[in-house]
Amino acid sequence: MDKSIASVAEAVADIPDGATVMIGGFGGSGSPIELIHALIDHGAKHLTVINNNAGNGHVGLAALIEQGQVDKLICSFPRSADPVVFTEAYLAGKIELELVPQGTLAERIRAGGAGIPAFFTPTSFGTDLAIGKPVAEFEGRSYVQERWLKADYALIKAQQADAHGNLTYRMAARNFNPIMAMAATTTIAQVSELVPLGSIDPEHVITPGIFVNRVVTVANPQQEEILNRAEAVYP
Amino acid sequence: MDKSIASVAEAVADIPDGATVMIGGFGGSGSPIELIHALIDHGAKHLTVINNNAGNGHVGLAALIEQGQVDKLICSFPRSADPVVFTEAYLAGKIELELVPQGTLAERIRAGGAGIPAFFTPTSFGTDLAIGKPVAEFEGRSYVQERWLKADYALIKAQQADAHGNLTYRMAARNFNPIMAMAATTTIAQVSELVPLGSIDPEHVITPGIFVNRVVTVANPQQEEILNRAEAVYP
Amino acid sequence: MTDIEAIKLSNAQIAWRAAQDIEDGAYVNLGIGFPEMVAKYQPQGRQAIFHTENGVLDFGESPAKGREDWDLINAGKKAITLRPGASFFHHADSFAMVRGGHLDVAILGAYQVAQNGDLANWSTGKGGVPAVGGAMDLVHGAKRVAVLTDHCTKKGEPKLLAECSLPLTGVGCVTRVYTSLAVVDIEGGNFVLREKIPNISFDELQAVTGAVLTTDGPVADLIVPEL
Amino acid sequence: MTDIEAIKLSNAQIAWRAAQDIEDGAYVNLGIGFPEMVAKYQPQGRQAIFHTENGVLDFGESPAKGREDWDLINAGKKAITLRPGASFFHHADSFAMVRGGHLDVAILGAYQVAQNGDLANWSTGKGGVPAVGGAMDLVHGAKRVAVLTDHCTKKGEPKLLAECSLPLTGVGCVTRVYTSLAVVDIEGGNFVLREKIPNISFDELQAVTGAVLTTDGPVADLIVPEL
Repeated sequence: MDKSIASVAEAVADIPDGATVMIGGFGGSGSPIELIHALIDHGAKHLTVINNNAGNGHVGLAALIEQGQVDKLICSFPRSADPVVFTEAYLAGKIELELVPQGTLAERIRAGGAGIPAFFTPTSFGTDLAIGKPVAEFEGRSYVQERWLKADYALIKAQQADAHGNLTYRMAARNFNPIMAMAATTTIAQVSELVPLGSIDPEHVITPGIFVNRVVTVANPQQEEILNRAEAVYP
Repeated sequence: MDKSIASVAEAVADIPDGATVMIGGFGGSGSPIELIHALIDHGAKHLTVINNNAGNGHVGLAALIEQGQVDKLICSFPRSADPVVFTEAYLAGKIELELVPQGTLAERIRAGGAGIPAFFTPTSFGTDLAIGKPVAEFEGRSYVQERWLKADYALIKAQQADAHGNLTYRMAARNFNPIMAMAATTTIAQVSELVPLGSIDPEHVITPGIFVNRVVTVANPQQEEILNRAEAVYP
Repeated sequence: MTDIEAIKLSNAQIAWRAAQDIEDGAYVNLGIGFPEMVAKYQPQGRQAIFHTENGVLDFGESPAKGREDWDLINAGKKAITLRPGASFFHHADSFAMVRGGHLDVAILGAYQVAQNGDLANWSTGKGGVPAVGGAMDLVHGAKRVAVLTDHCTKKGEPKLLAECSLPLTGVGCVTRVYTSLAVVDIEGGNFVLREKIPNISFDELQAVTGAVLTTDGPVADLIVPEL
Repeated sequence: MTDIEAIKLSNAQIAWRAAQDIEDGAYVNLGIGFPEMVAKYQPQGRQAIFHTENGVLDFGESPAKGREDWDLINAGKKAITLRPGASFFHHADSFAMVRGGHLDVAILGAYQVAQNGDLANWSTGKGGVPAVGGAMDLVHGAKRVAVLTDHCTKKGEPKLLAECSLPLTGVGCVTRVYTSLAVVDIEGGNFVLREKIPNISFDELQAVTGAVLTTDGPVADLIVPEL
């Protein structure tokens, strides 16, 4: 078994129009810029994207939105240093937004990966973000019922991988990546380094290969923050 | 901040009669034998114990039951190579059993630690173990609602710790230990080695110290399997 | 009258047959006991990855006697070894793999299987100490849930039934049954016979099966090696 | 009439006051922006452990300019450093820490706080692009949920109110408010005044507060250093 794929282009080539795509990262940290840019080149449209944010500047997720490929965004915080792309699309009614509290977003994704169709959380009870959702009381405290989130594809960024798709991450770039790996039918990981099977200590594997379908090496991945400071634009 | 405690006796000294105590391990692997034996010496009674199993032979959890300290056991699999202690107590009506499917047990504990009071699972739907529980349908499939599990204390076994309570585990001895650490008001970890702060790579911490209250070093912990092959009896 | 006890497959042979259906690279959970034998019979050139619910992926054979490490065990509490590419994880993550549908195949034993896919394999309903372990999770966790079983009980009673009489492990969860006499799929609420051992007739097989055996095409011979 | 703008505490001073209540070894989450300043003012001999919801526990100060690693940031997307004893974890585990009640203190900013503990800090209700982040989780996550805020808006309107008019972040969640003029606890559906800056009278303070200020004992002077 070898899950490695030769190029980012090949890795995303079968993502169809209308797909639901989770994209890892928190802001630029852990954002799989090269996979997102490959998705822009690929050109799939009418996507539903799940990410914590809504992109920054004119690269990565912001660029994907700028190209008009995203119909709907599910996120917690669509603001950034330079949020102009999303803001304009949203205010022009060109993109739908489902705003989800960050912890609920993480838990819904984890639930999708863990086969838990719904759960109760105190988060958002009594707020506008709970409108229309079932509520229940446990031991006298009120909770909101939330549903799992799943995706057709997850695009994630990791540090090391082996051919079975076992992954490690780099510092806070871990964030949403491991849980999105669990929640997608097809998980595609860009990794800085593909190492021989057995090189990753079994104690240190963060995402076991069972959650990963494709691995593509991007040896020196770009950082959204650095690109934006250089005012980069993609494509 | 220093969470280290000098002895297992001191670590368990405040566990009161009637406490709910999670005990880590899957069979003997990851079972905190020395902490359990300290709890036997301490003598707290009328305990509710949460563990995957019901003990083996006459050491560890089996010994705690044999001493009559456990009123109720919540577990998935109360059988073992030598289950005589639990079996006799159960058939004599001296101990109450709440039988929970293993994955549901794990998820209920994780939910307790994660502030999720209830969740839905396909597990046990249509079986005797779902009797009396709410059911709901999502996308045409039926699920059972399960409640979180929390404890007053968790007794767990880990490999390395630092003074802040960051933990690593040893191989499959990880099992229930990290999730029980999350779900108890007071988590007590016995560890093979206490290492200086900063010695555990932040990437390799399995249980962050926020989930751990007390750390006690047991340099060469006993293995239940070895004790039972030697027909050991405690006390 | 054919002496079924004389011609039926051994447990090893049933396990061998089940192993032939496991693809290279499949993620597989084998139930405690008899299903564990499936690992031994993987076809040449194929390598499944085995999951054990106590938190190990990609484990290998048992260690030599005296070389056991009791922190490295499987769900049956037997000592195991690791293969390159192995990983450890905690119990909630392990059952996320199961419940989340990430396993390709789960193979379990059975007391009874019903034609709608109901499985009874955790309780004889007779009192004593009940124990369920991970069975109720595993039946909902894999893309394919297969059962390995003798075709009949030791008393000669059918285990493939119109309806289970013992307490259920799961409702409508089994997709294929490998027995000592046949390979049977469960489709649309029916037992569909795919293979039977050559020296039993369809009628003889039906006579020891507690529900109607249907066919939707030719029934192949169930041929296994001596083991 | 006292010129409140002239005598009120600076943001740094409010943060300093809040820092005095944090115990040694406490696990603390500081909201983006102004609350982040609390970390700077920990009393000598005490060391809190800071959590950031993007998956880091026990981070330290910002790195020197040019030394940033953009894989090592906080919830405000600012570069951070690690302290010995730090750990990384994914977002679901991070919010398990929050929602599971494992934090000792969460300190947030506010648009409005109501006397029953309701908090509004995520939406001005005016349209534009809504954004919530982790605020709705954090208000339910900590043993103590404290708010740092100017006592009044820039237009001079009270931010401590009988009832919030802006969209809520959480219901009945705030336990203490540190303002530019006072320290106020929320108990039993009332604002209970604990401290006020010495050069404002109770009546003057009440006049800029949108709900009744109660007391249940002596009101201490809110004394902070020049910063």
